[in-house]
Amino acid sequence: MNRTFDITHYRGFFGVTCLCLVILYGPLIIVMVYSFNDSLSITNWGGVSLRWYVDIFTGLESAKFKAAAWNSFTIAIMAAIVSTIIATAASIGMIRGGNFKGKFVSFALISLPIMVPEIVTAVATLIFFSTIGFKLGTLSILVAHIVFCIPFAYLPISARLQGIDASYEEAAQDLFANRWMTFRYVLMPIMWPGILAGFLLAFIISLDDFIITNFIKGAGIETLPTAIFGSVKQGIKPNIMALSTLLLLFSIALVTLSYFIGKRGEVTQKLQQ
Amino acid sequence: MISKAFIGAAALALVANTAAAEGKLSVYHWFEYIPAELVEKFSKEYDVKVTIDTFDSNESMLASLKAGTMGSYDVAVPGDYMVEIMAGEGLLDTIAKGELANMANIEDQWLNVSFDPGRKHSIPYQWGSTSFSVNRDAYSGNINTTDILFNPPEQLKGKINVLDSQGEVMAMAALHLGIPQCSADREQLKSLDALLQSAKENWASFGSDIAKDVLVSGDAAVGMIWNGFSAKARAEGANIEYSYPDQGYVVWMDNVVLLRDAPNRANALNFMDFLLEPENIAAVTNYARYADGIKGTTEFLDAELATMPENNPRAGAGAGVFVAVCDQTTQEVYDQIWTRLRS
Amino acid sequence: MAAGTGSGSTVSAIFSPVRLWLLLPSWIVIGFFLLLPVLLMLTYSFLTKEFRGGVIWEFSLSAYDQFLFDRGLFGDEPPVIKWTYINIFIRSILQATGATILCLLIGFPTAYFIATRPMQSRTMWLFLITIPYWVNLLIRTVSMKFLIRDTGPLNELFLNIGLIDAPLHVINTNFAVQLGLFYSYLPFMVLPIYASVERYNFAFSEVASDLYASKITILWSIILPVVKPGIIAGSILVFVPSLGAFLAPDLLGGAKTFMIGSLIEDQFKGNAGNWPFGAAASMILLSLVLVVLMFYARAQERDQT
Amino acid sequence: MTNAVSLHGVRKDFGKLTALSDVTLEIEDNEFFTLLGPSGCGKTTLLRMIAGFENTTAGTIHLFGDEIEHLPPNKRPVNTVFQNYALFPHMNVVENIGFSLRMLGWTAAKIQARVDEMVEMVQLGAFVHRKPSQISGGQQQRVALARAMAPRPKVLLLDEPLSALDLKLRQEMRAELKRLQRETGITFIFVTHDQEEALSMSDRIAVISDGKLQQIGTPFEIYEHPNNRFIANFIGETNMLTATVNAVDGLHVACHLAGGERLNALANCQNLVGANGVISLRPERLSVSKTAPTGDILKGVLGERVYLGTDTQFIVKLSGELKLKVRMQNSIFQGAEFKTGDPVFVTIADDAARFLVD
Repeated sequence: MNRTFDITHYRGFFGVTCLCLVILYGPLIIVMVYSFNDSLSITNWGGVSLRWYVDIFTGLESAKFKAAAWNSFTIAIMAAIVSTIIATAASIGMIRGGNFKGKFVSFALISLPIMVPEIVTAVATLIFFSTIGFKLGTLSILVAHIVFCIPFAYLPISARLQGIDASYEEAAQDLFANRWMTFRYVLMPIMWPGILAGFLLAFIISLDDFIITNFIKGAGIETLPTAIFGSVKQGIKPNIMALSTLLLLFSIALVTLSYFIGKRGEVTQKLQQ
Repeated sequence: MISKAFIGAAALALVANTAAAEGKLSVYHWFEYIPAELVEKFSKEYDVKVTIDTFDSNESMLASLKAGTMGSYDVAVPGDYMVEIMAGEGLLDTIAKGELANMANIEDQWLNVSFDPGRKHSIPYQWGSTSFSVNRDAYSGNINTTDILFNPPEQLKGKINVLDSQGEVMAMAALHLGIPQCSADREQLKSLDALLQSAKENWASFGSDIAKDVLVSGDAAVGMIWNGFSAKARAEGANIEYSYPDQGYVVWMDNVVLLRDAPNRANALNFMDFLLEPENIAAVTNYARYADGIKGTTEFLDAELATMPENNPRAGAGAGVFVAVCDQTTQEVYDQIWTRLRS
Repeated sequence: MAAGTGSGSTVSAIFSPVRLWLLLPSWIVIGFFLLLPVLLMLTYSFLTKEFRGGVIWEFSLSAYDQFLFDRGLFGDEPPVIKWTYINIFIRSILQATGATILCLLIGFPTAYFIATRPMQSRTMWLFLITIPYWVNLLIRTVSMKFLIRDTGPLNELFLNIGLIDAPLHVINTNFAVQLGLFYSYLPFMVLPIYASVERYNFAFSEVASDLYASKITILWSIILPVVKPGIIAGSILVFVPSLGAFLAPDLLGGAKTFMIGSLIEDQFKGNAGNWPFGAAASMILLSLVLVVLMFYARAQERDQT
Repeated sequence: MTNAVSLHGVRKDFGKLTALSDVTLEIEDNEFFTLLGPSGCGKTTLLRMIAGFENTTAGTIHLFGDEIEHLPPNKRPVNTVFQNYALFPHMNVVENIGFSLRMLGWTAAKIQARVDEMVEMVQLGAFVHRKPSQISGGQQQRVALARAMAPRPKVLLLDEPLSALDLKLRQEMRAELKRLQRETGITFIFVTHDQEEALSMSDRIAVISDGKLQQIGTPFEIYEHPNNRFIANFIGETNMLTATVNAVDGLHVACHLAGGERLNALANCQNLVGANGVISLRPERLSVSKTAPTGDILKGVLGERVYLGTDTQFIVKLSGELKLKVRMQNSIFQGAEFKTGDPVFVTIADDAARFLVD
């Protein structure tokens, strides 16, 4: 680009952006590279190998990782499904419910899980479960995850719904669709990109959670983050790097997917206007 | 539709997880303290699915159990003084006479111990010592003194990792000062507090789980550590030496205890009996590099274990002492000192 | 926000009659499993600690007393203000502030740069910035720990190219924690600032330039005030989670000195086992966050009017 | 015969705001009925009340004699063409048109047949499998029409359906709408703020302003005999001259203007001598001449003239500050000899002057 004088341009900002990307990606790339290290030690380079990837699936800790992965994914999927359903209903209630008394309070309540620091949520949930005698286990993790996933699912869903003109619903109703049909055949398909984005966000957030899970997980139950934390507490081992790389690739695949879904939704929305 | 099937499967898995455990055993164990092969062996032999959660200090195990995981675990592996505390808190189940077939395998000296008279709740697991190791590349001077921890020479300042374990740190400090543990004497308690406050300045980090790694990676030059763990660190390439200081060191015994409200009590007892078999406990010893308290293990043990410097206190070293259990008043002051140290 | 032509209405008569039923699930779930627990936690902070963990259901102010006052080792001296915990909070606030400033220093130019790209490449840049956020926070923190170890790749690289003579000691320092927090929450700073700069009308810059303002003056006295809401929003989004962060201090700070997060954790999972105190510390943290959020809401309201 | 729609004393409040008050009107079957008014006058609200999207604060709405107030929109045999069409973006043309039939539980074969019929009717053959975003605005309009008419509504409601189209297309669609209405015999209730649209298509027009019904009548009545000053002003162009009544003969009044000129006019209601009001004069019903003709005349001085293609518009200054707009067709009138400043006579066509009292 040849700029003689560009008022929007500040020298050095491009450099900072590059620095920013280096900082963001540097550690991840290093971990990726070292996950192929054919050496017991994490400090020395011993050539390229896939041994640590093999190790995750067949090594001593493989059973633990498999169980943790299974727990993580089942909990994340169920938490994401339930919280997405609740958040979708809440979005319609908030965005399409008109003005009502307590709307702000309702919004505050829905966003409460985002506003309360995670460690506080963890403490409060632990105290609560222990007081009512709720047995800590997979179910306790699932319930807690559903709670804090709701606002994360709510945000993209309600943003999408806000951009949808209410006349679609009126048209559907005018054309003899009842409330459920209106939702099922008209509103939901148009909201779909938002719902999907909300689901993915909730899924990732659940998959990502460490603090709350660590507080309220029951005996013998690990999710991937707690299992990884347990391992890295004693020092970073090469198999953890391999596992991290796999998770990292999974996350990137998921976010790329959601990016393209979002883009498609955006395009159709734009075309309508 | 695929997703529906998947949800169904996931729901089923959750239910299965929370359903009453048949053929299961839930162990609350120290980290890196049991070889996976041995767990596998038990699992196969008794057709029991074993899950192991780990902790990194006696105190945190107690806290976690009291925070709602009691009733989910069958057995735990507390240290000596913690057995006494847990028994006092009513967290332990009693093993009736005859419930463990291999009770007779326990070495006599570990049969009737002060922290569990008559072995009503526990069996021996491993015993060893707590002291510290020094990287010989970083420091070549005299390491036979607790000054290394509490009053370190210049080149070791800021390169010390200390176990995040209240009982052992307080006991070492008391040894350093030459005062009795759980002393109720105000002046002695004050000097204990002052010692730890001043020593903290020179410490880099607190951590039990990282104790080995920081020595291997070189992140720390001195590490308060258990003897077997130190041996493992040395085996992994750290040029370190384990110290048996003149002032004395901490001796401990970890024990497998039967927890109250164990969901799989029968399997727990099977597991304990399993660990009383010389061949099995020897596998633990070979892995953890400490010593067991079971008769007849010698033939199964690595020969090296007997001669390892970590397992053989040098002549002239101070005496090894167990961590004492204090009365509530003193313990509360201890807690106060510890809190001041850790925050 | 309400897009669309025509009526532009987003209120549909069809769903408002059932809005209560639509909102009820979220109210119940969050109310029962979060609001109620928080209230219970508040109650716990006024209970008596049981020796060796647990609580006794007896009213007591000792948790807050322990937080604020030093009554000596034996609890019988006259109370003086105790700085231990206050310092932990101040330290956490400073750490969070440090992380926020770091995020701002790197995040603002980045956000500005992205917002001044051509339309098509903006999404690509944003995508690049946000991808790492989707990677597990634990993995990111561990990666950072691995990278900055004394014997880690970064030090090795610097030693090899002769940039330094001795390894830089970063791990287990305050800076490491700030770096970790910065790394955890950077996208939270970039995105709101980007949104603000994108809305900024560059005609202002042109007018100012026409009126003899230098570029630095334009940046400082025209762009910054206009995009201030984005900067405030970004700062809040970084500051608040940093305040109660657990992973970065624990893994990168060496856990030698407590931060709020690890202090609280220690009361429940660690050695301390003092539930009322943990609950009280949580309440204080929560109040702190709510104050910040209220300040933010106020600022936003002021900006809008 | 029952009327298609009867509104009686209908009122709508939004909080403290009154959007509509006391609307009573009868819409006949097979009628092309237009609700005309400036934006915000309440016409759309009225339409939405008939459709069922808004409930009434007071009054009753009957559809072919049946009270429909309690029915939700999906139970009312009326359909709506929305201003922005509200075509479902995720469905193609066929699915959009067949939507209501699917909701009504028709069989696939019957739906197919009806959709084909509708596609034929609105001439959309080539686009049936396209999504709304892939067709032009005019085509979208046709889909919206076909979709609303597919279930054979008794009454079709159209909410400014042409406002999103450009001028040319709009004029085309007017004819098209008129044709569809004639062919199907469905009662159309058409909402618009465009008086030209209203005049050209409607059988009858109801003019609404400020939430009140101002006048109902055929386009001719509304235009030629506006009931009040608002309508005269809103529909078409007019000259408004303040006047006082001198003599009364039924609805015929003799008045004098502020400048003393005398005029005869038709009043909108019974008046007494001395009543004040305005006289509305449509510019195209006036003509200028240099010589004094017979009949009602006004004298003035020619002001500026504007050439408008088909017409020429003159401003005639009367006594005082009064100005008159006069429009004359260029095809029958050559205005070349008129120059600014010339004294002229203004002739008023028979019955062209309306005396309006507010």
